[in-house]
Amino acid sequence: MELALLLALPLGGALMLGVFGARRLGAELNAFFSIATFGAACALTVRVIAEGNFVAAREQFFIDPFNVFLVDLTAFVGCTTALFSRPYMRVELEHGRLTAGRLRLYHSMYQLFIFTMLLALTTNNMGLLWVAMEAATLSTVLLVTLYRTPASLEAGWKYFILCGVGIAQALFGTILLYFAAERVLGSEGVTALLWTHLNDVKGQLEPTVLSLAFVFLLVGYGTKMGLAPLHNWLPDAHAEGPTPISAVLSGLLLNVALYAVVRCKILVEGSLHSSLPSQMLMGFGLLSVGLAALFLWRQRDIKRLFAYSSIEHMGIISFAFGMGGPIANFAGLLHMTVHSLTKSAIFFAVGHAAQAAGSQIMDNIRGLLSISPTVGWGLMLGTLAILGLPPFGVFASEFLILTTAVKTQPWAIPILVAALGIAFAAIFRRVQPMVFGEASVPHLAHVPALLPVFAHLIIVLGLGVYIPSYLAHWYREAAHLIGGF
Amino acid sequence: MAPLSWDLQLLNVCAALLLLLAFAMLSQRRIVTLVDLLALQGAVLCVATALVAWRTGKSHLYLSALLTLGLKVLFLPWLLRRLIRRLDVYWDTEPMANIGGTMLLGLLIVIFAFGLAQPISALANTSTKSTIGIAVAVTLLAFLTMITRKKAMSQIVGFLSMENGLFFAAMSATYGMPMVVELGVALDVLVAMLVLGVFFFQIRERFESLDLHHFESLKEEK
Amino acid sequence: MMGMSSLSTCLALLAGWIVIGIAGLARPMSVRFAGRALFLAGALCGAGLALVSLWALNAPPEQAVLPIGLPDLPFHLRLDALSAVFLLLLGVTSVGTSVFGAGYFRAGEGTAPGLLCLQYHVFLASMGFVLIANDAYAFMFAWEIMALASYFLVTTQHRIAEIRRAGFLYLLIAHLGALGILLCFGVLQGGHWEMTFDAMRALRLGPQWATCAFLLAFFGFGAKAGLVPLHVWLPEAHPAAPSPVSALMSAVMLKMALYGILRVSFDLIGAPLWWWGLIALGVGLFSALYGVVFAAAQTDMKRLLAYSSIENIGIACAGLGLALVFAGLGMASLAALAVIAMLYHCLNHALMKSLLFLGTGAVLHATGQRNLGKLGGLMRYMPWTAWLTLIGALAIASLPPLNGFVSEWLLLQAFLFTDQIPRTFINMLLPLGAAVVALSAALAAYVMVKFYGVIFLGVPREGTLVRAHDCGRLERFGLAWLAAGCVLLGLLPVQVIARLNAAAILLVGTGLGEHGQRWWLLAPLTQGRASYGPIAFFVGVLSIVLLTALVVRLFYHGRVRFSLPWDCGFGQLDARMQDSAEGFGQPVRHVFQPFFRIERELPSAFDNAPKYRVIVTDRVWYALYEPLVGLVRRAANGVAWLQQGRVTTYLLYGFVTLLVLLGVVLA
Amino acid sequence: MNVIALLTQGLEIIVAVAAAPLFLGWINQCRAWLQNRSAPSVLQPYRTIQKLFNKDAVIAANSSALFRVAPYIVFGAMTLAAAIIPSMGTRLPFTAAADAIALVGLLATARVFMALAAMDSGTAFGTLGARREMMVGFLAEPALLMVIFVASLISATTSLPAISEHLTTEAIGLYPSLAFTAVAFTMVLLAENGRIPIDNPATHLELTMIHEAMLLEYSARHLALMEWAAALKLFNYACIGFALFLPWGIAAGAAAPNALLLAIPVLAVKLVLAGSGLALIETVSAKLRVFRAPEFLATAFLFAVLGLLVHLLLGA
Repeated sequence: MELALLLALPLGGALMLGVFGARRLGAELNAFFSIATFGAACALTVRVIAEGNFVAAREQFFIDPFNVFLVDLTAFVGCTTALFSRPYMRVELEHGRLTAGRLRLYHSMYQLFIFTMLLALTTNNMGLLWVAMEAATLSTVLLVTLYRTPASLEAGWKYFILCGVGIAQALFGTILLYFAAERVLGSEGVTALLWTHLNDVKGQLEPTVLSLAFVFLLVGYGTKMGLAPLHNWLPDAHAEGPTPISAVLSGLLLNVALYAVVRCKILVEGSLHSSLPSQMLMGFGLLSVGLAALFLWRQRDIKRLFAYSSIEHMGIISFAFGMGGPIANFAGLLHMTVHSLTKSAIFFAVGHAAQAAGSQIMDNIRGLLSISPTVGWGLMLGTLAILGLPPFGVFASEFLILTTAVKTQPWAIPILVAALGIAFAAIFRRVQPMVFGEASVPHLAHVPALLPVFAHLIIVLGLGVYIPSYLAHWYREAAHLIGGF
Repeated sequence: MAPLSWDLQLLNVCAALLLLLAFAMLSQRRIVTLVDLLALQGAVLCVATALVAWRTGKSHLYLSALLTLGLKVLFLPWLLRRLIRRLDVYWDTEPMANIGGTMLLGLLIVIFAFGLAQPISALANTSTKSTIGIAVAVTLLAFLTMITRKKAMSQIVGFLSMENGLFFAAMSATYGMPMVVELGVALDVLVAMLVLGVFFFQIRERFESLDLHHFESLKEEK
Repeated sequence: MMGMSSLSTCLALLAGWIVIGIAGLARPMSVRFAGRALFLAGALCGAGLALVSLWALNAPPEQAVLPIGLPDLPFHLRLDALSAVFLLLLGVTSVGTSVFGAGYFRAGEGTAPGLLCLQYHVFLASMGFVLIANDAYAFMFAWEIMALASYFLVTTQHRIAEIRRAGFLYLLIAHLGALGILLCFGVLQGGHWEMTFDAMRALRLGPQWATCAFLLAFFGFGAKAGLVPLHVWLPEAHPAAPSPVSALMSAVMLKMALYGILRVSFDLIGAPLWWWGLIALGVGLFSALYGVVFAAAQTDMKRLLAYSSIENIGIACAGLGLALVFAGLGMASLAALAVIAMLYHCLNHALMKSLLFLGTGAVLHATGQRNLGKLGGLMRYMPWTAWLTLIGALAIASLPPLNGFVSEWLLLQAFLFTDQIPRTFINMLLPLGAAVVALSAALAAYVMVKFYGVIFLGVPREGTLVRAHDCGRLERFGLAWLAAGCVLLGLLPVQVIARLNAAAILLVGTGLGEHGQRWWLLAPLTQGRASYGPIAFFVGVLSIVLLTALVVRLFYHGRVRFSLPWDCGFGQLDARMQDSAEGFGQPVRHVFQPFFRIERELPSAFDNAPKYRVIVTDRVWYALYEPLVGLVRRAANGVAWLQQGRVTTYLLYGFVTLLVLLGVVLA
Repeated sequence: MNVIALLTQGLEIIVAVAAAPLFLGWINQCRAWLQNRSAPSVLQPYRTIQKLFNKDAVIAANSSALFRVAPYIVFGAMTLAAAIIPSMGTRLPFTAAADAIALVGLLATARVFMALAAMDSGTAFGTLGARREMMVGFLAEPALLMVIFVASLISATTSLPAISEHLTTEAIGLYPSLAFTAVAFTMVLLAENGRIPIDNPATHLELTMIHEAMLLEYSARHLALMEWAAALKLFNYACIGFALFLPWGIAAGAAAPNALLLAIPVLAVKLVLAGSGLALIETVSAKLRVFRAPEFLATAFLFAVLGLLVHLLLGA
């Protein structure tokens, strides 16, 4: 029931906004639907806490510890982003960067995007998962190109082509998965693509086929997740799209892609009885962290900067899942949570800053603290959080990851530490002068909607100090599920 | 060994045709012709699907054959031609340097693909298992096509032919995916094309041509 | 005490600091509320903390677990003798700085008073938590909060570009150091991820891993302590902060790093290898010499003090190294001597350095000048500051009977035993260490004469200085408090060491015995060997001085005339003829030429406006850091060509990745 | 502590304070003889001091209280130092409170106050003198400490009386390490007391002067105390030298009063010899440029450290 509501609300919202989105109340409707979705997610959560895992709709959908918190996260960030985009987009409209028509497109596509992600998270069917991922791409392409600037069109094109092709690889991977599965589960029943069933029989699945499948799936979903060297669409798309979209892309979409990869990894590792997938994940992770750190060093556009930071963090997380084991998996899951919260918060703050400065080039943004303390502190604290300083949760997860890696993967430590150090320097040397110093930016014309920023930061802070028992319980369960060598 | 039954022979012919078409696309310069080739590929795919459906008597394969016919033979080519006319890129050609080299590369890829498909078809219990390798090859060749193209339109064509290859792979390996997935995929392809249509016009507003060299401004400046 | 365990009391006081800080946000703009009242309240907490830790020094260790933290790893707390020593240091120093700060902070200086109050008290509290943390997460948590809070304090005047740069450099190096410490804990957890310190104590690592852990810790904590070559942030950051904060950073925060090294190498690793000590000793001695030599060349009074901090940390680290050597070779009692010398030096330095920094703060407020070249003759305009600062200056120059001398004395005594080390080569080597210690102590005296003489003595170098006013009542109390501390630590070493013994026992298993020492006579070893009675000493000097004065007054007339100093008949004597700071540093620059990177501008003989300029900079920066940055920059430019914006190239990446992975799988 | 100990202690102080100017006078006389000058009386220093005490004090107007307190502190420090150094007996109750390291610290204290006072006068000469004095100090002090370390390593103690006791009661063995350190000590002595080749007490040439430059602003009783303190310093150094290198003849251990009485002439002889030797060195050596002073002292430091190493190597 809750599940149906959860999926129906954003879908309905998409259709409805497709019709009324242009009206003045479009933004309010958007916010309303997002909040309602979040409400549904909460109801779902309550039920899960009460009753535990369940499957629904002829096993096509399921909720287990691994996706329940991601569902909540998605619904929550979707909700806060909608709240943020309400005034933000209005200002964009006033600045004449948008027309009412495009605003309608924006609102309905936004809801559709949320829907596809929730679908991807809750579906039990690997095929549907693929469909949802592709749909997520399609629903955001036109959002990336919302401003119709040459740069945004270019970014959109790259996004479309690279992710499209990548996803195509994932389809082939799915086909191979199905191929291997139907030999065990039989093709007549539609169970052959249901993850729960696959997970039960993963021991009997044909190893060679699955390893091939994993390659395709990893490359496919990895592209969407922004693993180096498949990440090239990511910074462009993040930088050129409207800020709320950058926030959800970076905060949610990457998580969903990662979720898909990990689901596949569980199956493949189960059938291979070898650590090959883990090693691939670790390799990609380290490569992403290292490359991202170096790219960070030379960024001048603030949204590109944080886009690369997202790549870096995806790298860290996949390294964690690659390491496997209760602690590292726990850390990875925690990191997924805190990263998406923090990164979206940062993008909110960045959005206001860039809007005030009328530029995304960092050299043109100076002394935010003196024009709007809230924006300034929001950006500063968010940055410190994402750089892994306490009391924020990113610190906790990085603490867990590093301390575990020292003993299990000592070879990786130098790369990891060097990358973290470079990333720290690269980001902080840019952010500090933007927040501090003499103001170069005119005062904000409107009241910034910073409730989302601080809401996120407070949650992240809370997770750094205290993790609620049931959340910890989910993490542990999921960590156990993911297993690893 | 016993001679293959005629329908299987026909199926293999279709597979061979697909591969041939893939190569044709790889070497084709004119965009309009590319679209024609795509339509042709769709048609062959449709026939192959129908054959398999007839052979195995799986009803949902007929459906997907119809889907292929409607989508990949009729609608998409029509849409693309219409776009071409509207965007008047009718006479556009790809400035492609040494086709020979590309073909050679394609050849190597085909070999790789067959090697890749070997373990799979060894396990397959479908009567069409021998064609898996070709499906993989078509997919990879389409990928290569996309890499070698400089025009947005022809890249899309490459993208679609990759979709064809995947479809063929699904069919020859497992007699197609479950229906719900098939539909989903078809829907996605459809939506993708629609989005693309919109997209092309947006591009058109900004740039005078659909040439990809406009799309090289977002990069790490030295 | 009153039914409450000292750990919980201590916890309550630290919480009190945080509450006070948050209270500051209530009226962020009011100097009188946030700047005065709250700081005084903070001082009270500090005093309480000092009392509690005094109590806890000789009490058995207490443990507690807080319900927050990670699900598998809630915050573990522990208050033992070692933490108590440093808590004492924190409490006593913070009283001085907080009271001073209550009078010091003015409106309209960078960060709003309320926010400053928050950062300041969070800084204090985080240092306290570092000391009582008993698991890796709690420790790192507090450690990084400490770095963060102090970063914000350093960048109080964030409109000034140099200060922003200093803050950035500081936070960066602090973070890198923290990564080192983190990895060290990662090594110490021994594979089963038991992150509580108790588990680490129980675990015995193999020599390789143990060494690895020690080196990581030494790097990490060394970065915070400002040991050469990781010191570059220190002379930038300490001057940038407001004086009470500089005082805290120099006096207390650096000690946290030493605490960390002690905790890890003696307590957590448990069985230190003797040659680790040589590393610590070498680095420490080099830092000591390096720091003091650079201090002699400085022209900014706060930079001078910052470099002097590097020196003192170096000396303390040398003591630590000596202790490691002795402990590693199983000479427990000597190790105890070295440890106590080191702890004593930490206490001393905390008091004297904060005293000096606060003194400079008072001068800064009175004159608005940090440049020694524009100061002078302040003794007559701000006598309180001058005389109280004099105590600090003499103490840090390690002159008897003040406290600086006691720790130096103990350290040298420890060095004198190195000939008992069974390894000939080492005991040939170590006495040179004594030589370096002596040399840097003598240089410290040089530096302090320069510091004090140029600021307070002679003739004002600027006309405006005559308007300088002495500091207010609260500031005076702050200075007097710390000065009193210096004197007491100097006169009552026996009592102090009796307290420190507990920590020594905790670290090396045994403390210093009482070999016929009386309450006034310090004899850490057999009395025949060495003894020192500061009180008698002080009384001796005092009585002779008074006697002489008395005699002179009795037998000779006291006629005194005042007149201008003799000008050799030149007639145009003016203030600029006194030694400038550069001039006074010249001999040291001359003797230790290779240490410096000097740019000089000499006037030609025909300049009608001759100008002499000398800029002394740190070689390490150019030798180590710039190449490093260059390396990163080159690498970053190297990867840039991966992204040329061509979508087909990106597709190619994907294609190649796919093929490679498939190849890997098939192979 | 018995009466004799107290007696010794008092005697030491009194003898030192009383005889210091005489020692200075003797050195000057020897120098004069060696340079074929007609020598001033041996008592000349007393006369100078007495004269100075009767003059009116003229004080630089811009100087602070520190300037006037310093002479007493310096004088006090030197007197106390005399109490620590065993010149005649080793039963010195006060030495328990201050060992050799404390002695070095005491001398350092005196130096620092002198320098501060000099800077307080606020003249070019004052600061110049202070700077040079501290320069000499920061090299001489560690050298002296090293010298003492060698002795204390040999006799396993840092208390001076114990050292010289140990050295006297030991069978007279040759300590090669002490030879090195003796050289070092002599150089330190010359430097610390402003003798040629580092400084020339006889001139006021601004290019070279160190000690005198610091005293330029002093007059009358302050100057008298400073001069007296300087004499005491020289005397103390000489006694340190005796205690470390020729301890024989002092009343070692709980000696009877007659040993103590015997010790006085022995000390006198030592002083006479030392004074003439000092004068000889000063006459034959030439004044160094100030910039050369660090090298000279670095050599001294080096010798001391060499001595240390030699001791550790040969265990002697």
